[in-house]
Amino acid sequence: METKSRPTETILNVDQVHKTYQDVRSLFRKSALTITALNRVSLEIKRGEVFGLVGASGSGKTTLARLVLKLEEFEAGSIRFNETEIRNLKGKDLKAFRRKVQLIPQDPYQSLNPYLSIHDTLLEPLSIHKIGSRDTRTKIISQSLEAAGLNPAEDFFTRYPHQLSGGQRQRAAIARALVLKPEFMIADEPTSMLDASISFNIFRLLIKIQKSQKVTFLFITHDLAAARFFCDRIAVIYQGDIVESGTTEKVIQDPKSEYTRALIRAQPKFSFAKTTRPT
Amino acid sequence: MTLRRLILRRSLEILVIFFLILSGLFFLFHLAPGDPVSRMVDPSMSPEDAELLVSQLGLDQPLWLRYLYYLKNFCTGDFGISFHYGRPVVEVIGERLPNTILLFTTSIILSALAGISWGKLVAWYKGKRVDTVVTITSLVCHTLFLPWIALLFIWVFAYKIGGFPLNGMISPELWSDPASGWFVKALDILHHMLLPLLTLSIIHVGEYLLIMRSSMLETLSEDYILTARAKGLSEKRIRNRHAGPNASLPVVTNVGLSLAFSINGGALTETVFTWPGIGRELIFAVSNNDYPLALASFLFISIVVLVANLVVDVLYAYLDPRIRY
Amino acid sequence: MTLLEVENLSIAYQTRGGVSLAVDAASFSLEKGKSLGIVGESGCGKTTIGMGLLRLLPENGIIQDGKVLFEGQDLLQISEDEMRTIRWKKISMIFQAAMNAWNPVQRVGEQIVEAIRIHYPDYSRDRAVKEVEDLYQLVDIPRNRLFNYPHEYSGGMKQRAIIAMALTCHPDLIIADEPTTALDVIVQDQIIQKIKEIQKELSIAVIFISHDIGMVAEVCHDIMVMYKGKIVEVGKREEVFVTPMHPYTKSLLSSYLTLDGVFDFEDKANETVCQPDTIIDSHICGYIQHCQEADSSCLREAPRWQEITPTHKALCRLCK
Amino acid sequence: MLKALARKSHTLERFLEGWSLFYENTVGRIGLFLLLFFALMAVCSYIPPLIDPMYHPMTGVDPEVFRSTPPSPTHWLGTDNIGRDLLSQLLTGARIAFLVGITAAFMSIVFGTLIGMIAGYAGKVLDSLLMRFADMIMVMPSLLVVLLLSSLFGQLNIWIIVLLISLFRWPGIARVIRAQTLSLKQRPFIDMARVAGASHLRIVFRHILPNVLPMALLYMTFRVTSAIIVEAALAFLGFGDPNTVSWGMMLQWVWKTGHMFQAPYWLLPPGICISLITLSFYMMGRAMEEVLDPRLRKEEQRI
Repeated sequence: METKSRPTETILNVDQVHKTYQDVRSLFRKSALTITALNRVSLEIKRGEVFGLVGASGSGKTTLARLVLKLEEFEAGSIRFNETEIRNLKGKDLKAFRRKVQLIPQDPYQSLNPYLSIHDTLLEPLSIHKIGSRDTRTKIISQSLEAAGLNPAEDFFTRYPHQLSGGQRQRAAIARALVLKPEFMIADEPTSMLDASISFNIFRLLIKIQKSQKVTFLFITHDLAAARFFCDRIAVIYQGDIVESGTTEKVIQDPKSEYTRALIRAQPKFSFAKTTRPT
Repeated sequence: MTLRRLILRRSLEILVIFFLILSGLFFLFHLAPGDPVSRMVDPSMSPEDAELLVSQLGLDQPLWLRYLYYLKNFCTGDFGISFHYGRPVVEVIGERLPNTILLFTTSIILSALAGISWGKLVAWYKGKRVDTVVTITSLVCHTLFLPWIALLFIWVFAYKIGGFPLNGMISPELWSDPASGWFVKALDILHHMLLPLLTLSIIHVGEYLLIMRSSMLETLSEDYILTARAKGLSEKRIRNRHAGPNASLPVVTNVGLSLAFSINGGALTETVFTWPGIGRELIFAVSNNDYPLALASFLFISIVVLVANLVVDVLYAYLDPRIRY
Repeated sequence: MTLLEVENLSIAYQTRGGVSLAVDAASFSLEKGKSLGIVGESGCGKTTIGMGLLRLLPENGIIQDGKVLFEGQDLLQISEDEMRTIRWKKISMIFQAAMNAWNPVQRVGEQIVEAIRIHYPDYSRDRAVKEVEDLYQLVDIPRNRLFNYPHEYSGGMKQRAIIAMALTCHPDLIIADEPTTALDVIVQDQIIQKIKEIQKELSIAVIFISHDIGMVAEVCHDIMVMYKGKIVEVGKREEVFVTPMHPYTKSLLSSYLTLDGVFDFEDKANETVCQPDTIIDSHICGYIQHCQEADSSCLREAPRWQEITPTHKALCRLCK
Repeated sequence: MLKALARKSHTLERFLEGWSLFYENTVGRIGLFLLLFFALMAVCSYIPPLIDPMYHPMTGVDPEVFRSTPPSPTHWLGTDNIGRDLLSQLLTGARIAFLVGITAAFMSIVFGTLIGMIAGYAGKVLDSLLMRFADMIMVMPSLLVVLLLSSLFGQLNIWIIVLLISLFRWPGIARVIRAQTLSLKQRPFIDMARVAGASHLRIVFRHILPNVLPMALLYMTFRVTSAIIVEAALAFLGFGDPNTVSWGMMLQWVWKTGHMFQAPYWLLPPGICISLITLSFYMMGRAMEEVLDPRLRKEEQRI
């Protein structure tokens, strides 16, 4: 078994990234309102780790994910993936980048095209990147589905998203991210739309994938408890600013910023249960 | 955005659109096969008069100069002389435009009000017999072929039953009689207007009622209706105070969107009932190759539609606080 | 004193595919001034119970059977007019935060005043406005925001205003249906604390419906767990949390992530969730496909209520 | 059998489900039967001229008839003032209505869908330009514009009329499709396709088009009605294609020749036909709308 090779190697470097939006509704006002989504944000993610980004809705955490995925442009700063600046990626280089970075979306009900079967959904990335022959493609698809916990994979080939339950859809979305064997995966609140017991199983699945495939994860969540469960290091983001970052235990045990402390205070306490139940 | 700012912005947009229509028409008239001079100058005119008109309209100039002349003439209200009437076009339009506005706006307002209030009621009785009957009736009304139903009305009400004038807007003998006061005259116009009004409204009521009905059904499944129910409000109050105002918004939008289509119907109605409006004038001018009149009528019809659109937009902003803030 | 007593309440929905049972013979009761939490996954019937109590089910919802005794009066037997006087004055609601519970074209204050004046027609408008202003103070919204439109409020403010509106007529019972879903964690906590505070100070009974068992435990004295339309476990919160009996409750608790790791989740969570659903006889336990403790007798016999303590019971053949 | 097959094919399954919902809808069923009736008329329009050349709708003249005659055994619906058979004119009218309605609607759907998708997907400048352009066309009364054009360019033939109608009736569809595209663009599966490396062309045609197609088809039925109405109105005003018979033209003849008070057998049928054929398409459209629009059948999802 390979131990962590070069644990300090940086896979993603976000440096002083700045992103603003124009408030569309006030476009015709004299002074158009500008909303700062990300205010000179910097962070570094090491190869092989799980990095958590914790923040409320509207804090800019999803915006950051979209920038890293190159779904949107940003004004200033730089994002380097494997030492390559992604800002000006085009054509072939962009395609190569797309192959390495994948997304696990938030809403399993909206992230699969209702008109494509599961097989076709998983086939699409392969045919875009011209990977494998017909037979090997089928094999890759089966492997991904099984890795995502959809067993037996062939049963799901002909199904359409609306024929699956929420948990199954999220697994299919994970399988799609897996077909390209990415180095880096961004999970954007992957369980916020799912019921508690199902979302717990999705977490376990992600941990399993992370361990077996040696993928680096950027895990985005509003839930500190989930971040604690899953992440090696976390950063807390509040209104476009990273207010705190460090190893998970350190941030939770010894929060430095007021916002983090408020977040921790807002968690359910169960003071009644603590005394009677052993930890 | 405040209401005033909204009006300003929309007016600006409308000016731009109108300018584009104005220019588009010019190039259409001057680039279409055939001689633009013969289009704008009455063939029966004396050569001297014709020459005067040609230089006045700049028809002997190159295209871009002609275009500037055209813009200038539009601004000064000079549209040339109607071939048929032998009078300045702007005079003819000035007489016709108020008649069109009277008939058109009355029918749109009446049918919108009727459509909204009936649609509201019908939606309340969804699935009941009333609903089915009214829905299908509105469907039929909405799809009736307008000129035909106009002919039918003339045949039935004016010819078979009688009591309604066959055509026109006024009875000349009544108006030439010095004894008849303004009230009698107004009644006379109303008498002439009833059938055209009925024709136009029947088509529109059906449309607006159907929109209101489905909009109402959608609104009734909104969460705030549940809130209103939970508050213990009576069904009538829910319908009139909460569902109704929200549901009528799409009707207002739709009135605006279909205005251009409605004016088609207006022109047809005017033609069949020989109502002396601008739409009939356009159709008449086109049939008789009276180009100056046709051009000007079209421009003024566009202005009517654009202004009506502005009014609808303002009304919408007034009804929906989310638009203005 | 018992405020609300629900007996054998069954509610079904008429769909194109036939009639589907959403709430299956639910029975529970609630003391005056106490709070009860209903927990379950989406679609388990918890919202349907809440709506059923006020007879506000959608058109295709049918109350098939049962009694809803509120202060001794069966709400299912009275006329619609009588029901309207109960709504809001006796039982009010705090709606899901994600819902557009406010009419978008009316001012918020106007809508609250309406609720007061419907039930107290002799109140003048000024008096009603005065009362709303006091309530706004209670829920920490500045007074000058009273006559704004809903779209000018933030999510948390809308929700606080809903709470204010729920209190207008001094009801005996408030049904709070997922009042914090779709709000930020910190705002969520504020709303929860507010509800808790109001519940305590005004001693209003609260039924708190949520998918989040942690949230429910924060607020409620008693907890009721629902699964597929059936109540599967009822008890005081300490009992349900510390000694969960039904396997479903256990799985809910074991998958609940907390900051300090009160619950050990490593071993118990099941991996069988992805089995395709097969139709099983309706009389046997609905959780059987996912249950790790089920034995062959569960496949044959219907589940029974087991009483652990006088206040704590579970619908499972196996728990003792 | 069909159901077993349907389980295999998603499209067929959706179609069957939609069909059963559609057929349960009274309005849709009436519309469908009316439409079948008109289709039958259009097919039958080829028969009369084969029986006797005097039944030809344009050139056939009954040598024994010198003025408009009421229905008789040789002319089931009567004749017009120069002795042409009204029934065969009516049947031919059905053919023309279908031809005009469906081709014009199809063309405006193609324009509208393409422009709407491009505007919605591209966004920014291209979007505002296209939509301003659409707004401009939308405020132009199509009938009057076509009238104006025909006075400038001389008599228009039926294909030019069809083209003009479709050129003026696409903006409504484009708006709807654009709105749908905008909301689809927000849906994560489009992002997912981009993350997978899909090109814009692929996203538009593989991911957006199938999702907007049902809506486009729905709007096609509504456009058929408006195309038929505009053509009929043009013909009624005397600007139709002089080489074909259409219902609007029949109405023009009865109106212009002053027979409307004397010949109800001539006045009524064309008007009824125009109204009913538009009604039938409209009814089908409404029923389809209910099938397609999940908001109108919300109760199903609520459990």
